[in-house]
Amino acid sequence: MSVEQLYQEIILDHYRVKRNAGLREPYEVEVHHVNPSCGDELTLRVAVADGEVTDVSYEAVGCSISQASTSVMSDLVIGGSPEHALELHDGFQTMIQGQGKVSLDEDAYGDAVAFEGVAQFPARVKCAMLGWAAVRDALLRVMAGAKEES
Amino acid sequence: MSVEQLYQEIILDHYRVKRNAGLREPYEVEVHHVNPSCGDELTLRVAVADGEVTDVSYEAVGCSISQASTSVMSDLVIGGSPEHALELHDGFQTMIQGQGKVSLDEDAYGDAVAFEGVAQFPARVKCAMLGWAAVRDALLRVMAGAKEES
Amino acid sequence: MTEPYDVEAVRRDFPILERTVGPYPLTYLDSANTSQKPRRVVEAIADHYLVHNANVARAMHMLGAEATAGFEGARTAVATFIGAARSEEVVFTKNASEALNLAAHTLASRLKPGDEVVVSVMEHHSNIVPWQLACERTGATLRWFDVTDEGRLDIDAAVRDGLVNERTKVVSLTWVSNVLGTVNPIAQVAAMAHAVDAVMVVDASQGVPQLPTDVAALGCDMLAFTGHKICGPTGIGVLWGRYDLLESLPPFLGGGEMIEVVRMTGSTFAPPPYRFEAGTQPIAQAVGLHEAIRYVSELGMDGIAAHEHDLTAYALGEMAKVPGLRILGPTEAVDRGGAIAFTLEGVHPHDVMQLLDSRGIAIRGGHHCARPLHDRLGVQSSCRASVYLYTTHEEIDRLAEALDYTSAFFSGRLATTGGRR
Amino acid sequence: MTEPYDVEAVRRDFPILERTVGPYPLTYLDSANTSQKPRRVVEAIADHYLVHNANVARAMHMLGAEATAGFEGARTAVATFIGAARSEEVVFTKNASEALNLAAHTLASRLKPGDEVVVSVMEHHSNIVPWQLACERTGATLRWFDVTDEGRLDIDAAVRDGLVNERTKVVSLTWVSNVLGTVNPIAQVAAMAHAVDAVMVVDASQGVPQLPTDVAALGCDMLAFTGHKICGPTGIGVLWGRYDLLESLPPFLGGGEMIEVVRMTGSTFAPPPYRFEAGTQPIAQAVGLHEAIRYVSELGMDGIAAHEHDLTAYALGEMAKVPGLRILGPTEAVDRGGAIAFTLEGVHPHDVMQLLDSRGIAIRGGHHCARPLHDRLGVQSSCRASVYLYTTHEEIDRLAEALDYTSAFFSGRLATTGGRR
Ligand SMILES: Cc1ncc(COP(=O)(O)O)c(C=O)c1O
Ligand SMILES: Cc1ncc(COP(=O)(O)O)c(C=O)c1O
Repeated sequence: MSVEQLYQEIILDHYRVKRNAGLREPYEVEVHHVNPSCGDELTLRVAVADGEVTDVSYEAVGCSISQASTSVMSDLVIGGSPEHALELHDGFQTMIQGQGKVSLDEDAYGDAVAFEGVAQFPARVKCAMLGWAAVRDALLRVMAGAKEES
Repeated sequence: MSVEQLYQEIILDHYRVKRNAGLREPYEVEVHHVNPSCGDELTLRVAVADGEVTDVSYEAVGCSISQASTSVMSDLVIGGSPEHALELHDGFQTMIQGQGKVSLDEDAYGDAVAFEGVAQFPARVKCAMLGWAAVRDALLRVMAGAKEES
Repeated sequence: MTEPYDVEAVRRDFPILERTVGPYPLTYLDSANTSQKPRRVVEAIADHYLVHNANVARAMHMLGAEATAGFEGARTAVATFIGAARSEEVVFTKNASEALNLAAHTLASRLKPGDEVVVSVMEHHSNIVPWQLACERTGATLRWFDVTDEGRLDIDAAVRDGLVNERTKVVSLTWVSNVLGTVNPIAQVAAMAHAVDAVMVVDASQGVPQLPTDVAALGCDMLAFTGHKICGPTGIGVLWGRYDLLESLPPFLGGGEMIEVVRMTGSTFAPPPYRFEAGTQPIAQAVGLHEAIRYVSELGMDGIAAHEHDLTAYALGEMAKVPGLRILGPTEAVDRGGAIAFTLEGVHPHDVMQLLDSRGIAIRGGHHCARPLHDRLGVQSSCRASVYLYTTHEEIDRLAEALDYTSAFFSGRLATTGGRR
Repeated sequence: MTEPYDVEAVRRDFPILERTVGPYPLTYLDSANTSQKPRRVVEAIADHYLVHNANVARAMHMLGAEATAGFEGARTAVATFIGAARSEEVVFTKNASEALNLAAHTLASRLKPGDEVVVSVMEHHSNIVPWQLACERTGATLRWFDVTDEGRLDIDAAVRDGLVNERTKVVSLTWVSNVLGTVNPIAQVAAMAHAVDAVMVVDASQGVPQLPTDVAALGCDMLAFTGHKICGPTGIGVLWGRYDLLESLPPFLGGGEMIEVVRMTGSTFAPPPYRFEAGTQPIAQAVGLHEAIRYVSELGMDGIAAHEHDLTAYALGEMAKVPGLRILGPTEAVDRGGAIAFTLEGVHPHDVMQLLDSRGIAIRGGHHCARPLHDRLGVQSSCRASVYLYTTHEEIDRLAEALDYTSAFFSGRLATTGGRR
């Protein structure tokens, strides 16, 4: 596994031009996640209306993998149902922790397929999961009916 | 160095029949010393009058080396001056810590010469010193004019 | 065990057992103090240092990834070996003592005056002093199980006296006594503790090396053991804890990777097990412990336990024949580990050790870090012979014969030079 | 140094340096994180386990005596190496973090509300969090030295603000920063501390491996360092303390041989250093540390320091040429150790590490356990390259070249496949 397979062009593109970046109103829940081993930080907001994730916005400090992964995630999640987002989370997590043995459905995951290489780099799994873990946390809070900041 | 050289007949004799054993009155100072690694304990009293150590009495729980050494020490110290006892202590300590390179003056040390073999057994040095350290402590307290129990 | 236990094959894995003391072969009967190490454990450590060495977690480069895989692989292996629900329940420490201090220090955050902590009089100092310090700091009271004259935990007296009651917050008990050999009924005591919502801590320093371990079957909430007694290296111990319990506890030592966010004005802390692992961890030691666990697992813990039981029964029988020898603790090999403490009439333990050492036999003399137990039994100190997976019946024979000789030597029945050496 | 420093000869002692990463030779520039181990250190550990292994102090038999001689010999060697007045001033711990926790925990027995503890903003978490916990427990206040924009300790501001004053009870400062490389004026700060009767603690984790150490010349009261950064094993650290200070402090962890007399109703404790050494010690690790100290002493600490100084100056020069590279800390090799932290514009440290790793170059990325310092410098994280006694100029060249490549890769100046690999 070479580093060029890790840094797919799709990933670098998302890193250079992040989708849905910047914190926006309105939102239901804001969460703040940290990767203590490297200090990466992510503040993420979700807006949900009528069973649809209408917006995901965020501000992040982090590496190319974590930033690109958050960017790709936001594109995938916006417009779907919260339940669908959680399903996507679970599938992505299974793949990324699968040490290269699990692949994603290209139709469902689009650009996220580019992260399959990350599964070969255990040290980067946390980076790729940061945004996904945050959106899951935020959506679960929305679904629990809580409007809170944390 | 064989174990038979450690356990000289003189040492075993003192172990079997301890001189000056048992706590007696009168006394100036009583001290209690412990060897924490094996739990050996020694309570020792000294009586001093007119610049002479008139009595050393003790009660001890301990191994043959520590008990015999205390017994031999008491014989050597009783009847001499406190200063002489401290000198004997220092000489004995130098020998016992000398790893077999230091020998004792037979005239001054009598039966204590039998402990020269102990210097070859670093683990037993503390045993042989227990009584000597206690008597030194006690005499220093007497000389400091303190009549106390500790 | 399907194959018969082949102790001679086992011994070939331990080069140190080929040593001699003068004309005598080394007879190592001090395994309850520390075990010897098979060659492959030593090689695993060397291989780690010479091929994979790096700091863990913090390093993302190739060596860092290899070292991290080694360290975290050891954690997973420990978890499996003791039946933990997940590897995050395994905290690495420097030894069992640190593990017990960690338990005492963090559980102390829940203690207040009037609360009670229960230990037993047969504990190792490492399962007494940390609780004394915790009680001193918090105003809680330390209470303890007594032992019967046979050296068993006196549960009847404890029930009669209401030892474990609604004030009890922690019960901490040794699984196997390092002096008496007694195997305590942990599940029963854990049930007593849980009935009053107390936390059950087990000192398994002598248990994990000797018996198959299943924390769920033991029914405890925390369990401590030490690497060097199970064919592993010095410098590593383990505290296992139920995850939800660990998660509720404050940190112990501060620094390094145990943090979440550090600001000069205050810090937040990582989830278990990292919260409790301050500074660079015993990485090579974890790798060595992993190999030790592989080694004993391949031999089979059942087979090891059976071998020890067999030897202990044999030793109890042979030692009973030595004149003036008194065994402390159960004299039958029932619910009993492989440590046999004893006194020899008229001979101080130091002297017994010394005489035995001159014949190549290594045992321990003293209070074995269990002074209160010795007080309770009315002896100032004792000797202890302890067997392990490499011990043979012939070594027990040598021990018994040397004890005969020692007894004769000090009673004057032998000339001090000569005799039947 | 009389002989010229022969780095190629030194490298032959470290088998791991022969490793390759794909087509690239391993370039290990993460020694401030942990150092590599010379073969003889690994062999000394193996020899201990396979020939002399036993528990110490407690055992009087032949192996016990040999293991005790090995362990206590290591203590004496450490004392000599750092210029301690006596070997009883050397306490073994599991790492520098435990040593600093030991210092903080025991000195906390003297702290009360209104008292102040002073550290600096450039400390490793291991010299911050223990003092935060101690202050929390006692009600004392934590204060800190700032750094100048160049990354030097801001003594002027401290004097102006009366940072060290009659309320100050402890000053704890790093000798050499693990991020900035800054060498702090310990003797000067120790004099400030002593002028107000405060205890001066030094975190020498990065100092002892790089510079000749003399605790008397440093003028401190306590000093901590860690074995694994000075060619020694993991699992061992050292706290040195003036004997009279150590003697006045309460115990830290309880259990094992740190006691004088244990009764169920209360215990008394052994004199230093044993009072602070609970449980079975890192015996084999002490033996390994001893061999590491022999090794660096034979090379000569002066020669090692000169070699590092030379390399650091060279690296600072070469790295300055990389476009977009900013060095955190002093950019001249004056009062500066061999750790060089930096950022690369537009590229996150994780990505720098990863790209460098793909070319066999091991550096560290993150906040290097010094998050408050990164906050102060206004960066979220950084990369760090660090040299040691086996590092060559050629390795610095490889680093600089790979940094060029990395910068180009992420700025899109290179195609993601191909380029000038
Ligand atoms: C300056 C400094 N202090 C303390 C430490 C902690 O050392 P250890 O991780 O061995 O406890 C380190 C290294 O990690 C360090 O660089
Ligand atoms: C029952 C028991 N508990 C605790 C310990 C302490 O283990 P360590 O010395 O490795 O901390 C020991 C062994 O010394 C032991 O036998």
